Amino acid sequence: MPLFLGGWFQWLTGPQSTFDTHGPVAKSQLDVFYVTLWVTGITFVIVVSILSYATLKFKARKTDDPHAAIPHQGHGNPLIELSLIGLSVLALVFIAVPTLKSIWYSYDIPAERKENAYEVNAIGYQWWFKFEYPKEQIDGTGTLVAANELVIPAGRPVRINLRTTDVIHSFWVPKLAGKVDMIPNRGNHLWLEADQPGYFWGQCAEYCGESHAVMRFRVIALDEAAFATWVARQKTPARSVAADAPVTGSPAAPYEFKNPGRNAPGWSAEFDAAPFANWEKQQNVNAGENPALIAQGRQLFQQKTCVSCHTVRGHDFNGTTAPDLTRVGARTTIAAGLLENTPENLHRWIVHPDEVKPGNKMFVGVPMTGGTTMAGYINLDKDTGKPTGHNIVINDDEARALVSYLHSLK
Amino acid sequence: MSTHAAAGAIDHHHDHTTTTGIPNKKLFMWAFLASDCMFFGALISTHLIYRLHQTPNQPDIVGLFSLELTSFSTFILLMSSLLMALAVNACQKGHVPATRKMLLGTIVFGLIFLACQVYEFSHFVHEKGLTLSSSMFGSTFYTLTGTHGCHVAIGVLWLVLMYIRTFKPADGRPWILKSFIHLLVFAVVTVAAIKALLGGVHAFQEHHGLSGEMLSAFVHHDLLAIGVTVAGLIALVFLGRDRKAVEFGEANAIDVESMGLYWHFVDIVWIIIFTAVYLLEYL
Amino acid sequence: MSASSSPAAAGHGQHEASKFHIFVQLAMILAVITGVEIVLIYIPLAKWLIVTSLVTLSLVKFMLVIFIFMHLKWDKLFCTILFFIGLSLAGGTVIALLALFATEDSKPLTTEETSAISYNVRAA
Amino acid sequence: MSAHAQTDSVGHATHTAPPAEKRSWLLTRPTAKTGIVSWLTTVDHKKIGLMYGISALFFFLVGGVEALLIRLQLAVPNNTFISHQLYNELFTMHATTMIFLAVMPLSAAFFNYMMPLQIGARDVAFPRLNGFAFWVFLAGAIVINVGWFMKSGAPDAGWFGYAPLTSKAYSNQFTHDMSTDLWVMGLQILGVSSVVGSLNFIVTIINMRAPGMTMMRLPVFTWMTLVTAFLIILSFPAITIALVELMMDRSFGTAFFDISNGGLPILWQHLFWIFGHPEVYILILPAMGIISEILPTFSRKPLFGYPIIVFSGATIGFLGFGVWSHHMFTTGMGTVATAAFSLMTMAIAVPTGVKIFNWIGTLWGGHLQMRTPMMFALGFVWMFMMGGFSGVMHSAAPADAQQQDSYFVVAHFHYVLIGGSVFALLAGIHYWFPLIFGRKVSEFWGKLSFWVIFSGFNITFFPMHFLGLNGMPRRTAVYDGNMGWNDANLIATIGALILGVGIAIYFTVMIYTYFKGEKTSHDVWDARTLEWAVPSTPPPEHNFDVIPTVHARDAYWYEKNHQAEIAKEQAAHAADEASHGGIHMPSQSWFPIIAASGLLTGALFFVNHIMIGAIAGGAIMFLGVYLWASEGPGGYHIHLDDKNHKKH
Ligand code: HEA
Ligand code: HEA
Ligand code: HEC
Ligand code: CUA
Ligand SMILES: [Cu+2]
Repeated sequence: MPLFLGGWFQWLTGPQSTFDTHGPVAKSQLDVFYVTLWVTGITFVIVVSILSYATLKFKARKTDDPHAAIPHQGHGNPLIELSLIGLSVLALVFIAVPTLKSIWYSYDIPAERKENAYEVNAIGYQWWFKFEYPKEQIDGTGTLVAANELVIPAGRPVRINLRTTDVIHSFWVPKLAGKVDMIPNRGNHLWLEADQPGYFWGQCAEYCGESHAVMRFRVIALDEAAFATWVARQKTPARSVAADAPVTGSPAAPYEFKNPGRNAPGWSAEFDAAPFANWEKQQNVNAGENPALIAQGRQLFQQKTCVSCHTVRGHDFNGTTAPDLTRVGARTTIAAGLLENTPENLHRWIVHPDEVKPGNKMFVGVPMTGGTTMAGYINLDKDTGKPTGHNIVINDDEARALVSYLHSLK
Repeated sequence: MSTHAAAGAIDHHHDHTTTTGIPNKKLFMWAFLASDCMFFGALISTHLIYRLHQTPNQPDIVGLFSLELTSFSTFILLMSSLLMALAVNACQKGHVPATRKMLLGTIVFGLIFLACQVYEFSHFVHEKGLTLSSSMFGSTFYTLTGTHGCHVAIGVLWLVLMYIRTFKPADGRPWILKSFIHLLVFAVVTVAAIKALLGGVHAFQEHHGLSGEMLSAFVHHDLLAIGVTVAGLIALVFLGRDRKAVEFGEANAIDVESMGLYWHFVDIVWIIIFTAVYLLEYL
Repeated sequence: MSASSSPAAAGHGQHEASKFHIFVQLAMILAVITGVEIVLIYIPLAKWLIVTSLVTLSLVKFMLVIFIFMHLKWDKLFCTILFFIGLSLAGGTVIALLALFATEDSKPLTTEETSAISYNVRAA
Repeated sequence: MSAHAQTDSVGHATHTAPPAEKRSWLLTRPTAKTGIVSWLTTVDHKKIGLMYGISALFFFLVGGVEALLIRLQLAVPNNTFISHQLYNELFTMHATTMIFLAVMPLSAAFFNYMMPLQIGARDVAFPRLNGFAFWVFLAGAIVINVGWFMKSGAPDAGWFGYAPLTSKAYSNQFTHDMSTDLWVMGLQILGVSSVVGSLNFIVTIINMRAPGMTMMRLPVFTWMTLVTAFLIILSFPAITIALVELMMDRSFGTAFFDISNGGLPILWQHLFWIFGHPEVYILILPAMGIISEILPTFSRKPLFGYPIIVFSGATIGFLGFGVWSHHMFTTGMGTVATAAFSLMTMAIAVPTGVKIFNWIGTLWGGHLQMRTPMMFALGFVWMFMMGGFSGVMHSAAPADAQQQDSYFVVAHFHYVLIGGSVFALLAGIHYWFPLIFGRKVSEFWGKLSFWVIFSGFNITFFPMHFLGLNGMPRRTAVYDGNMGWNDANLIATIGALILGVGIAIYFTVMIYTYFKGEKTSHDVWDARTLEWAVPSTPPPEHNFDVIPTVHARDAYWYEKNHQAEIAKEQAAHAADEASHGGIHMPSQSWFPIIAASGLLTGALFFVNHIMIGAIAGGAIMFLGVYLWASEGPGGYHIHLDDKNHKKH
């Protein structure tokens, strides 16, 4: 076992550990868990001790003689039985009381703190999350929208309205709060609060189809000032780099892409070491941008019909069926929390989304009300589900341009 | 160890020698009905839940219903229950001919009920535009009442089989083919009669009442159905005039009785549906 | 009358004849109750009152049928118990479901609320 | 009271045999006692039980192989051994197979084989219906699994198939796909089988008991059979309706779970779990029954607190109908509903605890014989208790908000399902093997398989508690390597392989024993209940030469201690029976399997949208039932004196 001992600590403190709570809701739920753990643990130790004692004490030594002395044929003892029932009930009362308290506590923000609460909407899609900020209205466009990374103020209760457009998903950020499902036609909500600024892992926790396993997201909690800055920044249109510069010739290639294996991890150890700092770094404009390449990417974004699904606010790209990309460059992840947002990964994603996330709607198209489909990378035969042709093929040069463009969107 | 085939009906270890004194078949049926309660409970819950929530495209429900028709078919079902009870009664006394009559009566009432339902459904679909998919109400209404209708239909089939069985000859002559013909005639008559009946109702409505005109239109339009019905009825009478000794008797009362339990249960389910699905809408 | 098929009825020979009448009378009573129900819905009384009486009347009909037409009254008690296990569980489940769906948390979203997010809901 | 005293009130009118019958060939009853026909037409509860058992064990291996594939995929992070799609099919089919095609039918195998013996009956109340239930089960199993061999693949919506993922729009949108239809259809058919079988068991237990076998003398296994049968007939209708509604949505355009028409997917969850929770008790109660037989036998002591064990079993069954929403704590039910279901769920720990305590009470002061069945039984008590405790942790709704749909749940239910149900069933196989086959499994190999299974099981599933609490969601085909889940997953996979080896040893030993095992005297274990009172092992077709008369709770134990008295009584009854025409046995029949094959045909055509075929299937089924009714119950008599086969 020494092989594993080093990792033992990790067994309880992973990025989605429910033991390592960072907010009052998760804390209250953990406390209830500890109560259940203690009560059942003690009961277990007692019962198992008696069981073992009985097993060892009354074990027949001569197994091969079935007709050894026959024990007393006792039938039971009502007094013992009743008192054990009484004890079990008592043990359960110990669990029930904190359970009830926490049910009410975790259901909604305490009345005295409602004033101060912040509100967001989280909407589940197969297989990504959209976040709306109803409190932040942008002139001319409406509600501020983000995708896959939810930024919230720390130290403030946040009420999250949970909605879905297709099937059932579930919103789960273990360090901040237990999960609540997003169910069609149902107005669910949840509340959570991050005690401190931080970076938290989340995951869809209800089986929602082929790529359920890779439907993830992040929550970033910022202190009041940073949050205000972030919001102000978000409200502005997308960043333009040399938008008017004419594109001439073949642009220089800043990135070298190798084809990673399908099972290559989507994250790096450096990132893991300081995720929050990395998020902050990601907000800054990249050094050494190539305006020509970016401009070409912007054009390709139109030509390759990315625009039919994606919005880049301010660049006249207003598709609504896919993650908003207005600040995609400032996110730490792409493809719904799956890959770290590096040029290599972005390349991997936009060239072969299906290899990263099988069945994803960017690849096979987004079904629309009325039975039509917004075409994705390929077309599928309605009868057999077999691919019948490609709409979008992106070669390495185009990918470079697109990556440059998307990464400039901070 | 020797074995010898014993004659068909001996089943003393299976029906009468029971620990509780309750015949196995009766116990089976009551247990099944307990289970069926959950079945209809789930269906009725579905209907009521969707009725208590607003759903899109909901039709004008009261405008849809015809209380006269539904009360009529409720009444019919109640009467069929009476006849069923009497059939059991007659069979327990060993009166096979009386049993047959009561069974036939039950069958006829059951069929009238089904015809009413067919009429109601086709009326809703064609005139009121309520279909399975037009609204949630359509889905739950048709599924609930349709499932009940299926229960009635199965009941009628069972009754018919029981009726035919009362003719099984006592002397052990092969009979299976004849029974099958009997069944076929029943099936044909049923379909033809329902068609003729619906045609009659249609003509009645078209021509606003009973009149010469209406009759001629009816006969003209549904001649085939009427003809087949009449011919089939004659065949049934003929088939039913078998006076030879039959195997059926008191011993089969338990079969009739358990069938009766099923039939009455279907009836009480309708009592609930009548209140929960129809009457409550009028408030 | 023979007891051979219905042991529970054994020894009730003299009542057999009158069962016919019981059945017929019951049918009449049921018809009358149904009539009353139909009239009831048109009477301008408080809604809860009418609903309660409709439910009660249906229950009365229900019980009359199972106890008389279906012989429970004359059969072994066990049949009644057996059926009532199913009936009460089913009744309880229906009531629990209706209650669960009646709570505020179970109110479905209003049309505006859904349409705000429904632009890519597939038409089923 | 003799068996025939009871018949008095029902008269003997039917005993006057009608004239010798002339039957058309169609209605001639098959009489083969060996060979394939004897199996296809059997109405013998023992043969049917064996067929259930063998099919269930086959499907257990299938489900186990599916589980091993799942574990191999999860052995390392970001594995590409299996695609997401296949993985989803695997866990759906693994669960469906294990629950509906392995554990339930294995319990049904014991119900069939043991229950009539335990109550001293010659067969179940409706022998042909019993055969029908088995063939329908097989039809359902085929329908569910046939997807593996078709282009559309196996069902992939999870074993509880939450709407609207099962709607046409999200599963199998393509016309050629029908895996979800297969799932819907297969489960409906399995429901028919279970309900029909259970009705039969209910009638049998209530009506076919040997003289003197009062309800409070029934062996606990029979009691649990009864409670389970009630759970089945009362819970399956809920899922049947849910499936019917889903089928209507998929095939006839209704809107039950269609969101744009106001459908409420949450309704599916309610209907499913109204069935689903009682279902988990359907899986565990038979197991508890088996344990309640084994522990007294090997402690050589009566069950401690028999009445309260019986009563708590019934209470568990009853309470089981009031807790379904504990699977829905995260669906936003609101505070009051959540609290109510939370408390109700905790309440179930009490009657379950009662059982545990009484089992320990049974051991106390006993003379414990550590034979293989006893090892598995003790393993059950430990492991089930652990699973029960994690169940109680789930029942605290706030804690469950962090556990639901995580590997903590996976750990919980495998502890109760494997540590519970499967351990008990494996114990039962060992325990009754000598009765069924007249041979005994070697103690060494039996114990070895127990220890390998026991350790493999714990190595697999104990780490999953940590995985869950460390945030690993279930039903995920891949996970990242930076989440702290790698070690535990690898250990679990190694454990699963060890478990697989254990199971392989277990089955190899069983098969070896069947052919070459040591022959045993009958009543090897010095057992207590009536099934061991059969005249020979394996038991003869007619079970008992003379229907036993029961004088005490552990009927056979009593018999063994009052031999003279019993012998006299039996002689009298034997004479009585002989004067009555001998031992009456039900005739075999072709029609149960014919009717079931109609159902299978119809179902397969229906999911392929070939309505003509569906109707044809229905017609075959109708014909089967029609001829079934026409051939009458039949029956023949066995006269024991003709062959001195009787044991004195
Ligand atoms: C054999 C099947 C079986 C059994 C017996 C149980 C038994 C119990 N189960 Fe389990 N359960 C499942 C099979 C089973 N379960 C399955 C398959 C699922 C998952 C379904 C899915 O999602 O796929 C599930 C899921 C499940 C959930 C939902 C989790 C979630 O998805 O969020 C919950 C929540 O309350 C729960 C609770 C319980 C409880 C309280 C018991 C109790 O009955 C346990 C009682 C036993 C004991 C407590 C131990 C002995 C008692 C004592 C020694 C007395 C003293 C004890 C105390 C005072 C505490 N179970
Ligand atoms: C009675 C029920 C039962 C049983 C017995 C099992 C047995 C096992 N289960 Fe099961 N499991 C469920 C019921 C059950 N499971 C359910 C209900 C789910 C939820 C599904 C869902 O989410 O929808 C689930 C889900 C589930 C998961 C989670 C999947 C996920 O959420 O992504 C996992 C993962 O490890 C798993 C593993 C196992 C393992 C390793 C076994 C082992 O115990 C298996 C042991 C058996 C063997 C190892 C077979 C050995 C066979 C051989 C050696 C023979 C080889 C022979 C030939 C090739 C001829 N199961
Ligand atoms: C058919 C609609 C569609 C088209 C066309 C489309 N996308 Fe997407 N895109 C999606 C969807 C849906 C997702 C979310 C996929 C997921 O995570 O499951 C997505 C995700 C992304 C993401 C990751 C966003 C995030 O925050 O995780 C990027 C980047 C992206 N698309 C870029 C592009 C580019 C570049 C193109 C054109 C070459 C393009 N998309 C074309 C639908 C589309
Ligand atoms: Cu969304 Cu799982
Ligand atoms: Cu449960």
